[in-house]
Amino acid sequence: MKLDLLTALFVFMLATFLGMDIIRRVSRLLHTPLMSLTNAISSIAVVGALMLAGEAPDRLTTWLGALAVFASTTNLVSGYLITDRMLRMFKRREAPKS
Amino acid sequence: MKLDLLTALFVFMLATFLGMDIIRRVSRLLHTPLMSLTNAISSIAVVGALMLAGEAPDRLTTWLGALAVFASTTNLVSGYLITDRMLRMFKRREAPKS
Amino acid sequence: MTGTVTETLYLIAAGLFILALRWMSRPDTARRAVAAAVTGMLLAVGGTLISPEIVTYKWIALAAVAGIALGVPLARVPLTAVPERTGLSQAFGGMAAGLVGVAKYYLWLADGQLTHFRMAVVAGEVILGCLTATGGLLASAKLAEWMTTRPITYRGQNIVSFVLLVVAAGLGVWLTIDPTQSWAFPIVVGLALVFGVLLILPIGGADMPTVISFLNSYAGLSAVAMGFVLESKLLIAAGALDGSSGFVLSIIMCKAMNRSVTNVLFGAFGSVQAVAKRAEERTVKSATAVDAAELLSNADSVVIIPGYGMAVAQAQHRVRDLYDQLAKRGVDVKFAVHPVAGRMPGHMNVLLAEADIPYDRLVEMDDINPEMPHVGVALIIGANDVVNPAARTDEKSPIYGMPIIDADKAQTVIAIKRSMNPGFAGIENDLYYADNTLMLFGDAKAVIGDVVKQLSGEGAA
Amino acid sequence: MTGTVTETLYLIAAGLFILALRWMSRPDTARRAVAAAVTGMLLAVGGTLISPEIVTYKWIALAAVAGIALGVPLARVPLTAVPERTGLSQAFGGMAAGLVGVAKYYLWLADGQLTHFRMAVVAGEVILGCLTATGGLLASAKLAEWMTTRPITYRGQNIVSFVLLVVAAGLGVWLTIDPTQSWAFPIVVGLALVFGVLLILPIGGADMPTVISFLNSYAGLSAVAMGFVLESKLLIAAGALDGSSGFVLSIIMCKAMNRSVTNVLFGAFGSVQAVAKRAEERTVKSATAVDAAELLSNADSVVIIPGYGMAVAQAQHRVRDLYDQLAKRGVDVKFAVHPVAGRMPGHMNVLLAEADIPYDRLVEMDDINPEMPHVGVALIIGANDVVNPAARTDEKSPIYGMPIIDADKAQTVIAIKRSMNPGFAGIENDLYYADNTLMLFGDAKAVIGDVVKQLSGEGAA
Ligand SMILES: NC(=O)c1ccc[n+]([C@@H]2O[C@H](COP(=O)([O-])OP(=O)(O)OC[C@H]3O[C@@H](n4cnc5c(N)ncnc54)[C@H](OP(=O)(O)O)[C@@H]3O)[C@@H](O)[C@H]2O)c1
Ligand SMILES: NC(=O)c1ccc[n+]([C@@H]2O[C@H](COP(=O)([O-])OP(=O)(O)OC[C@H]3O[C@@H](n4cnc5c(N)ncnc54)[C@H](OP(=O)(O)O)[C@@H]3O)[C@@H](O)[C@H]2O)c1
Repeated sequence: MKLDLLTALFVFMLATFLGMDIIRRVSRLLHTPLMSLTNAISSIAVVGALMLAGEAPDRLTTWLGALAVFASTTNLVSGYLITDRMLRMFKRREAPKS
Repeated sequence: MKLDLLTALFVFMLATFLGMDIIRRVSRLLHTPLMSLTNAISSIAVVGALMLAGEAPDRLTTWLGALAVFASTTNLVSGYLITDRMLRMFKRREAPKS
Repeated sequence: MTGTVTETLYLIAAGLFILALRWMSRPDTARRAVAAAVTGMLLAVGGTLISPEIVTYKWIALAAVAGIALGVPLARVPLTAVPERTGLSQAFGGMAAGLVGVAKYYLWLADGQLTHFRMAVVAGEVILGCLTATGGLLASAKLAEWMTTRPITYRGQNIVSFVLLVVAAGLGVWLTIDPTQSWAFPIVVGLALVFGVLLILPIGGADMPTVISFLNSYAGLSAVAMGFVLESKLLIAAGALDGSSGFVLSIIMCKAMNRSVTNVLFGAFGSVQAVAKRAEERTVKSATAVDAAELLSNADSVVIIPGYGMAVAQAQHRVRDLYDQLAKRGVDVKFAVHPVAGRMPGHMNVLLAEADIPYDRLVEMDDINPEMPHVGVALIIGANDVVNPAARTDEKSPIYGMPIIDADKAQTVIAIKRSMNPGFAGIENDLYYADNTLMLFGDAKAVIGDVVKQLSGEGAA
Repeated sequence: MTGTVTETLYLIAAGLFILALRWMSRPDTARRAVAAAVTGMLLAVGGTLISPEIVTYKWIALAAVAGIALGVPLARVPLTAVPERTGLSQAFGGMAAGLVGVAKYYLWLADGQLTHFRMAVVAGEVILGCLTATGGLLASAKLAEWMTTRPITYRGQNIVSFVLLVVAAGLGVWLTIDPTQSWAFPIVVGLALVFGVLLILPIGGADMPTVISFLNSYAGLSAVAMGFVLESKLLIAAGALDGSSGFVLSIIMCKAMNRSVTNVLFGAFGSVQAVAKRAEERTVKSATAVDAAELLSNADSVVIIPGYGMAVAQAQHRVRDLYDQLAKRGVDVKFAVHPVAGRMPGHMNVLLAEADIPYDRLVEMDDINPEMPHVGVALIIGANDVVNPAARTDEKSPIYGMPIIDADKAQTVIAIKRSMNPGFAGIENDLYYADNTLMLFGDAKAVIGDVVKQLSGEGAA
């Protein structure tokens, strides 16, 4: 499944427009968790790192790959956990009162 | 530039989400011209029809292609012209008054 | 299939289409939207024409000239005919997709290149294209009233249509498994054409606007299917934009009518027998053009509520005259446009815009309703269901729950219609029997003409 | 590079990411957003792990365990440390992209597969990744106040940075033309790393929030570049979503500060020398916690305006106690959150949410301003620029034109801060000298604690 440059650009363009349109609608209330969520999503880079560390063609590549896996996993784990933690705090009203 | 199925689906998915997000924001005022504009845009089918009519591998294909070119060109021309005609009517205020 | 230059032009074209839709969201950027879309189209067509596979321009030129010859007059139809033009254009879009699909099928069949995958996408393209073609034509005919706008129904209709679709799809699947069974292909085409007709027959004239949006969605999907067949990202992207926009529009309309999508498509709702009989028994206050002119010119504020009847009577220019007369007298005139008033989404806005009524005078339902109790006169022109208070109060009413314009809350209501006949939903409207309502019977165009004459002083002569 | 199953999983993952962002737009669907994004991530990782190219899981497992070991504690930081965590996470994202780029470069170089195209995208990936890595680290350090938050500037700074970037890009272009010049590659890496530092050095602490959004955008773009290198649609799509969202957020913030993007990135605005000298000469009304408690409990309505100082003092839980005390007395308490108050976009909202303040009590600037003249007490907690009326009136002021919360229009203003020192913009605030303003000096957390003690009756003991 080779991806030619123009198709890649096509995907890039569509996703960029989409991102802009979606984000513009996000309530200001949620800008901080939004940022940590998009951050976590961009840790999808882990996919590329996994291939490198797993194909293991030579020592250098394996090491660089493993380091990249480490960096992205950190991002991924902390990004999702903290987003969820923040969102759990947003409550419309407290149960006891009103 | 072959396009494999999954890439095609990728493009389809992105464009569908994008279309939904954009249209939801369109002012109700403009729903009719919006419909004629999207209609005109979908006359992009002319591109496929042109290839058929121009490659002319055999009589049947050429004829079907030419018919398709005719249908899409009609769409294209009338769609853009009428959209523009409608939009020209939308005026915020009249120049003389207020 | 095409070179790098062509593909680059296609990429730019897709970007321009997206920008066009984005710019379409506000009236002040909308004109730019058309320019962007046209540029995109020109680039795409140009990119195609320069590709080396094209060996002859003869047929292209001929077909294009014919297309322009038909397209230009089609763009000049009166604006009341926009709905039927839209239906026609969807039919043409579906037709183009269907034709390309058929041509590709026979081409690949002859070359022995008809893989399973290709057969599957061609079948999809042909079915979608053909049903859109006949469906669009029929919808257009109903909207133009070239045929009855009543729902044409018979027992077991939904089952027949469904079976037909299943057979067509089944044959498509079979062809995919064994693409050499070429005898089945014309049958698929035929069934799809028939299915398009059956899909539209049971739908009544007043539901056509929603159907038109759905057909928009089908036309877009046909283009997508063509994109899969021709392996073109541009077709897929542009088609998907069209397809999703049609879908979102239909959903918006269904919500504004408080009906479900399935109810619109398969419900054959609003049959005529539902008309209530007791209409004559209650008293109605009838007024003359002179009374109306008097009331309107003495009001502080007037809200005009146009409906389907104004579109049918093509009364928009008279309405404009009325607006001028009242504005001259210092009356604050606004237009309250219900989302499903008229014959297609946003149609009232275009008609009023055609009559040069500035669009900042058009107020959406949600914004005008809180103001209604302070309004002097609500002038209803050929609207009925969209101002029926039963939607708010009568749980048994078929329109219960549909958001309406609260005309009944205005100090005085003047309603222009030809008779006491009900509107699309076939139910009575208590508003017309209310104490503060005056009926002004007659054709909207004629009646408003009379009122304007009174106001301009001609009537007195 | 990968099989059909993997590609299908990638497609679904991309769809889930899009849904996640859409659901993130409202608090009531936001939790679902995280679930969707996590599912997408698991599918993508799973799809990668099953692909046949992967021959050993040893290093992967090791690195993943280490990543989890660091990631879990990083997610447990106090919420006031969210900005620096974000910076760190961007640094890690950039690092991953940079490392993959470097590895791919040497791999292709050894195999002789380094085409011009590949070299170009690898250069792009490495430059973007490396500058994001060091930039993110530095931003994080500034936000955590591990180093001075003052802008570090020197003459000709912008020129030096610019030359550096041009040299790096130029070397990248040269490598693209002649990919065998492998000595230049480490230099590109080094220059990109240095450039990341230079980019952040001149930016002051209070501008960091905007910079953090920009870095988000760069981190996304690094992922896009990695997608181009690895020919992965998923990486391109997910990266582009991240990239564009960071960009849109930065624009939103710049607009809320009425500053241009270039001014934030290259302006080194708000230097300390701008502090006005005449501060001491004017009279200020100072109040005690007792006075404040009295005023607040007697007011009909109180609007609390939190700012950077509340975040620094970590006073949100005390603010919550205050809210409870006042609500118990029937006072209508609202929170007016300025978009650029706090240390990153939306940060005030998260802090207040952390203290369990229901989010429907948080009102946006545009909604609260029309109400301000009817408000009894405006309680400003560690905010300054966002309530400075000079933004409305003084054309010469550096913040002129920035939208502010109209605290000055409230009947009484109580402002909590430690001194008469100015805020980020380094300018005096006339509001604090106004007749209806009472200053309550001290650390926000301590002062509010005192007020709460008064209200709860403990203070009297
Ligand atoms: N717009 C859309 O997109 C859309 C889509 C689907 C369904 N619908 C449905 O269509 C209906 C639209 O509501 P509506 O209030 O606009 O229309 P309506 O309820 O159908 O009422 C239209 C009224 O106009 C009067 N009329 C017809 N011709 C006239 C003429 N020449 N001069 C004066 N009056 C005339 C009719 O009464 P007389 O016969 O007594 O004159 C009729 O009562 C709703 O029920 C809606 O759910 C609309
Ligand atoms: N939030 C963002 O995303 C963002 C991004 C870029 C720029 N900015 C800029 O940052 C500024 C934000 O405005 P702002 O009103 O929130 O903050 P500000 O104008 O910087 O003022 C903060 C005030 O808090 C006080 N303070 C500091 N520590 C305190 C403590 N422990 N207890 C009590 N008070 C304390 C300070 O006065 P004392 O020293 O006298 O106590 C200071 O005057 C704006 O100029 C904005 O343009 C914000």
